[in-house]
Amino acid sequence: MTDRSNTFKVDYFQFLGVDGNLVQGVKVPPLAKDLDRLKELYKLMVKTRVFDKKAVALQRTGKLGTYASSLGHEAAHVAIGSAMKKEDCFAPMYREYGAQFCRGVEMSDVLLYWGGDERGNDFKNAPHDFAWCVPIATQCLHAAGAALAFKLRKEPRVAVSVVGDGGSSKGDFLEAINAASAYELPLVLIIMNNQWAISVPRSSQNHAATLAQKGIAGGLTSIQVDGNDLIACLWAMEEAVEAARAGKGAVVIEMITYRLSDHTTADDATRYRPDDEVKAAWEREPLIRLRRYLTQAGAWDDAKEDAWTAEATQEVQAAVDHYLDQVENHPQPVTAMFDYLFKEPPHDLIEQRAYAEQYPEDGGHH
Amino acid sequence: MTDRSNTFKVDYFQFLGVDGNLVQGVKVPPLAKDLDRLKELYKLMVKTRVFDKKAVALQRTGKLGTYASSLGHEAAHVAIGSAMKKEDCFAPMYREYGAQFCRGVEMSDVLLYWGGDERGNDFKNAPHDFAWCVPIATQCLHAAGAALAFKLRKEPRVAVSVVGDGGSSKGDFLEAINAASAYELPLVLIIMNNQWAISVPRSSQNHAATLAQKGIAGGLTSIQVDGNDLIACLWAMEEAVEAARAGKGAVVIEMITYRLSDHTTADDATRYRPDDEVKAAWEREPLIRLRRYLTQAGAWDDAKEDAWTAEATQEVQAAVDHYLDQVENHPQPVTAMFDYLFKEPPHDLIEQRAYAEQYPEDGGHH
Amino acid sequence: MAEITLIEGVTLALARAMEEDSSVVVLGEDVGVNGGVFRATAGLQQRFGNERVLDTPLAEVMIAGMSVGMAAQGMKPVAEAQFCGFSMPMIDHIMCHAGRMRNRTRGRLSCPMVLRFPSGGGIHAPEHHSESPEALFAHMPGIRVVIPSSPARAYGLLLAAIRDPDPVIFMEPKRIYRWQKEEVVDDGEELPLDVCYTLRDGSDITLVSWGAMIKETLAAADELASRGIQAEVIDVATISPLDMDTIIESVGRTGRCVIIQEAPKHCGVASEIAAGLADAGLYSLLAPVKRVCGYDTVMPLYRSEMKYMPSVRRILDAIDAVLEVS
Amino acid sequence: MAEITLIEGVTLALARAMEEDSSVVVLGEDVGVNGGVFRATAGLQQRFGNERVLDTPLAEVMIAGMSVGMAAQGMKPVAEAQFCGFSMPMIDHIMCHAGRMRNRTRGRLSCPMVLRFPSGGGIHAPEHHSESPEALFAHMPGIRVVIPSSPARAYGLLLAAIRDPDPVIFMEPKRIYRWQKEEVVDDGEELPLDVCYTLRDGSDITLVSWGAMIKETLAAADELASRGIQAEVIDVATISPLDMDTIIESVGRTGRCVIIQEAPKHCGVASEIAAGLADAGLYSLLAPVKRVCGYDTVMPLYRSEMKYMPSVRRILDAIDAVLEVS
Ligand SMILES: Cc1ncc(C[n+]2csc(CCOP(=O)(O)OP(=O)(O)O)c2C)c(N)n1
Ligand SMILES: Cc1ncc(C[n+]2csc(CCOP(=O)(O)OP(=O)(O)O)c2C)c(N)n1
Ligand SMILES: [Mg+2]
Ligand SMILES: [Mg+2]
Repeated sequence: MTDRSNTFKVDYFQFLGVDGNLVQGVKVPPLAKDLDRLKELYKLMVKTRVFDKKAVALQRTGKLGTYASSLGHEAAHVAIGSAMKKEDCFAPMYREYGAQFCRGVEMSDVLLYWGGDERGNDFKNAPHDFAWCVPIATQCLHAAGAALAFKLRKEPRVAVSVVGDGGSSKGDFLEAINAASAYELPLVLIIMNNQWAISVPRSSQNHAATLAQKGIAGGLTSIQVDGNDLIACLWAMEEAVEAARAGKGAVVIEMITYRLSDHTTADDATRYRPDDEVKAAWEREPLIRLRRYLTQAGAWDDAKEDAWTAEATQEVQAAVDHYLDQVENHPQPVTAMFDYLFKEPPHDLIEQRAYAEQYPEDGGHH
Repeated sequence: MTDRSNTFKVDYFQFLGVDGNLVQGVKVPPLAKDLDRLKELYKLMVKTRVFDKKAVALQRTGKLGTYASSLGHEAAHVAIGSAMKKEDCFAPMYREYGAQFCRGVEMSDVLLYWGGDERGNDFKNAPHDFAWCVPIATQCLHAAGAALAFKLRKEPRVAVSVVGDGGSSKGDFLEAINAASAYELPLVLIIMNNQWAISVPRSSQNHAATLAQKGIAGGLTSIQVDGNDLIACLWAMEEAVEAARAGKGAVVIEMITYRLSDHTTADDATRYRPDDEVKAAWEREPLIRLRRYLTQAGAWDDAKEDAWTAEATQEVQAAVDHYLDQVENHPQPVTAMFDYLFKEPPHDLIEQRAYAEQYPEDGGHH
Repeated sequence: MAEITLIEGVTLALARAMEEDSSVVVLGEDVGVNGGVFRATAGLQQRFGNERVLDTPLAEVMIAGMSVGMAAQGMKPVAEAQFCGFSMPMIDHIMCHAGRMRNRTRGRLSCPMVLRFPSGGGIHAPEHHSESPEALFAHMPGIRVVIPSSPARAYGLLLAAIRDPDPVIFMEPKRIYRWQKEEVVDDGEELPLDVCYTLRDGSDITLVSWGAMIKETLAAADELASRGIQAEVIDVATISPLDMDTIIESVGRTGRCVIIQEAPKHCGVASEIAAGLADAGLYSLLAPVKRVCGYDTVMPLYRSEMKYMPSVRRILDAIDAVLEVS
Repeated sequence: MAEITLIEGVTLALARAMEEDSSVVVLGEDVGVNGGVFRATAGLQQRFGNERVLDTPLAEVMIAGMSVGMAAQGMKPVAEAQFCGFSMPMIDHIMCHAGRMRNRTRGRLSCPMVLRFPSGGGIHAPEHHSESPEALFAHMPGIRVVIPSSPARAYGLLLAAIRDPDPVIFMEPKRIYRWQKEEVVDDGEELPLDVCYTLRDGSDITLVSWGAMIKETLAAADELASRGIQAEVIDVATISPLDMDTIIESVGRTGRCVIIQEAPKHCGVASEIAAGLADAGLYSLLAPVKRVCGYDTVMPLYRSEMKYMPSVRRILDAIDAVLEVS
């Protein structure tokens, strides 16, 4: 049987080449000329990377638990956060720090969370955003629910969620696409295709040409972008968010990037991943090309880079200090695990809380 | 943002018109000329309908539990069963009797099952087929598992499953598409789009143009057929089954038909469905057009119809008699609920079985 | 003031809650035009419109996951699983998100959702329509589990469940949806979500049950009364949190306890109650605590289902065994 | 003969089972080249090829559902959920299909699958990696639930689980994956799936536990011994079916029982054991049956997780309370 179901085309967008030049022969969006904005986002990408490196170091020295690095995803992440309005709602997976920093999540929140302290999820400056979500792809349905709430309340707000190449195989994500179609939700679903789901390569998730085409199941606009190209990611995100806000329905964006780090600090990617693949991926990484672009445009230089790196390093250190002070000098009491489960704790929990208070220090060691 | 992801085309196949003539200007498959085969399948469609009517009547008179009618689906169902080889494996939902009769499931099995007796699932003549599956869409993953088993064992066997328009929204079905793609499974997934999921119309499941395009998520061949056209259904099924058997991968077929009955005997479709829609659907129903085609071809006539209806009615009555004899004169003992749970029942179950034997008749009434 | 059935009590509470709080939204399969396969949501879409009563695509994970998302963003979704068996795909979102949202975010986000579904057997329904999975939900932290057994309790408990700021699983014993009618005043009065209901006072033995088994339990108590034995009958009603105090106090007076549960015995709620007695109630116990339960096998198809569920005779035999001990 | 850890016992049993039966197939996320995130399947793909050890797409419903399908068609899938928290989406297929296949078809089809996953807390893992959901699975008819607590029991019980003709949930207490080494002979000898293991004899009190809490339970017993009190320690090991006879027999001798469980208390397996004692063991009980459990709250993130789990001190305090009663 021959059919024409595979004659569709998922468009792929790239504007900024690996060499830092705009891609020839492609209509580049106006934001490519907004150097001030690009510079600010570049700075955030750099800070995110500085932060990331520090977090990994903290884990290595026993000061942080398992940590999921965002190395290599900075352009994609920052674009997501930057395209959203404050009143929009973000439902992250677990490594989109760049996006979250745009939203007001603090570096010390990230450290507290991976440092095993629930206070990391109390985003003071991003009060509506969902917490980090470990059960893969479930966040996509939470975002769909948020989008439905906005739609029912006639609020001009958009929900945005991210899932991995691995997570895009999961029913939760696929049902979210269907829901987005059924309710015409103001929702943007991003597939962060970083080529690996821990040790499982993209090619093992399925044999379709793209992951974006999963959106076709719901008749959604579905595109791919170079996830290492800030301009492409930002353009796609802004188009998608505004289309969703305007009631034109949900959009699926596959951002094609690469996980330059181990999956988490608990992983050792050399067990399953060829060195030369990683090496090649470094050639395409997002920071350097944007730096070249900005430098060529006269908006950046080595001195600025050094100054900013120093500043970012200080900011990161302040976050680390705050984190360590919190967990070391102001740890959560044993009662904290009872105080937020219900608004009004039931009697049996109150009894257990009183009992637990007798063992405030028990089991500090593993 | 404009994209081209919605430029694909899901092909739609119809060969036999509502008037019983072959559709003009379309290349009709050779099987349209195999009158002997079509006649046998027509007879099975008639028998299925006679059976169905009887089953509903039994329910109305309190002799059968809730029953899901197959009225209007006969062409699609019979085509599915007929295209499969004995050694293939069928994972049904709950109303594909026509398919199951081809596979060797007996009419009395159907009655026993809906009559509340597990013996209805002991398909003596279809020993590998899955039982009726009430948790919607879960059967699609069982079929995927069966297909993987066949592939791993290098057996030239195909697994076939059916899901409804409603069920096609469920993650189980969508994950089955993904699995079919990932493992290149010998699997055929049929979406039986009968326009309604109980009271929820097709249009509420999502707003995509077709349901078949869900297969595109996995890059599978994905088509639509007129589900009231036996020739189209049979052709598509045979193509799909043989493609799958030949290792060319899984196929998704959306069969477009109409549920002419209530959802089940526990439902009252007049509460939510306009009469004229049902009336219009009767114009397209599958039996009459095939009868016209066969009659015009000289392979069928009124006398044959009457004779066969009488014969089928007798056969159905024999099945009913067998069913009633089983449940009335040879009911399952209370111990049956313990005897098939495990191959070797654990000690606590043996104790409970002994206890239950003291209450063999308890609770016969509801 | 009309006499209504348990399921009408459900409908009444839903309407009241929707009336008083515009953030309450009902969603599920067939809850709209069709008014639910049992008519629990009958008339609601007509009255409140299809932005308050939403028919969903057929996808239980989606229903649960979107309810979590809506609840976290200020709505009060009242989701329906069409039957008990179809709540299983929802467990992931209930356990891993609904019950954790507030705790996870140190109170920043919460999850004031209700998941309702008809449960239990005895209505000749097909496979997967007759289970009693309350023990699964009762083991999950952060989740309340409620099962009413009368029209008034259906009304008062569902109102409380919807108003509660945290997630509640509300299981409706479908076998007694239309068993008894009683007068229910639609006054918006809710019932507490953490107390047992003593349906009948007695000093000789305590019978503890919930949901549809209350019917057989009361019948057994009637039979005992005709023999001059006074059974106290407690309807647990709120499975989680469980009001053990009321049960222990009662057993403190009667010294004997039989627990009646429709669900399989192993690791069921009856076991939790018996365990509570083996701890805080031990010194009152004059006889072993007996549990009369569904068997540890699959709920059979309908022709055998009543053989599976505790009968009045099975309950009485267990009571006799407990009373025999002196 | 090498001394091996519990997780090496798992790997050894997997290899043995794959060796002896070509229908055994291992599947899950990262079980192939990576050998599992804990290395439980290390080396298996190299040895048996990628048609016997399959990395799956990231989809737990799929893993469970396809395992059911494969098992019904004559394979013996040994599926892995990467962590306990990710077994939740699998519950639907486990409860509604795996546990019902044989019964539903009156023995025509069956479901000889194993679902393995690391469970419990204490290794500084992220959210959803540290739960102990055995009570949920133990309430499901047609499902066996097994938790080993030593290398030899991991080997013998997993072999038995894979060979068993019915579905088995095999939970691996990850905190003690590498706690103790012992000699395990790879002789293909399986252990029975329905008996408790008495790890230590004693006449003063019976301590019942399973999984990683065996570690604290044995430590408590050591401490008691130093005080001249002899505790009998029972490792339940097979949660379902539960070998109550061994426990009742022990309590018949000691008259006292404390049950130690990492999972939340409400409707947990400890409650089932206490309920069994409140029934068939009542006359032996000299003191209330105490359960020392995880709290009925969400397992905290790692910095507080040890505060959540029963400590030796909490166990000893409960034991002291039980011993005080005369
Ligand atoms: C439901 C679920 N299953 C398994 C896991 C364990 N796990 C954590 S991350 C991961 C891989 C995710 O890969 P992908 O979706 O591609 O995201 P990435 O980590 O590459 O960003 C797995 C299997 C999980 N967290 N949740
Ligand atoms: C998981 C699950 N949810 C809900 C139901 C209840 N239910 C039974 S049939 C049905 C509608 C199915 O519609 P569709 O998939 O279109 O199949 P059809 O009945 O039209 O053939 C529903 C909601 C179920 N059986 N399983
Ligand atoms: Mg990835
Ligand atoms: Mg339908």
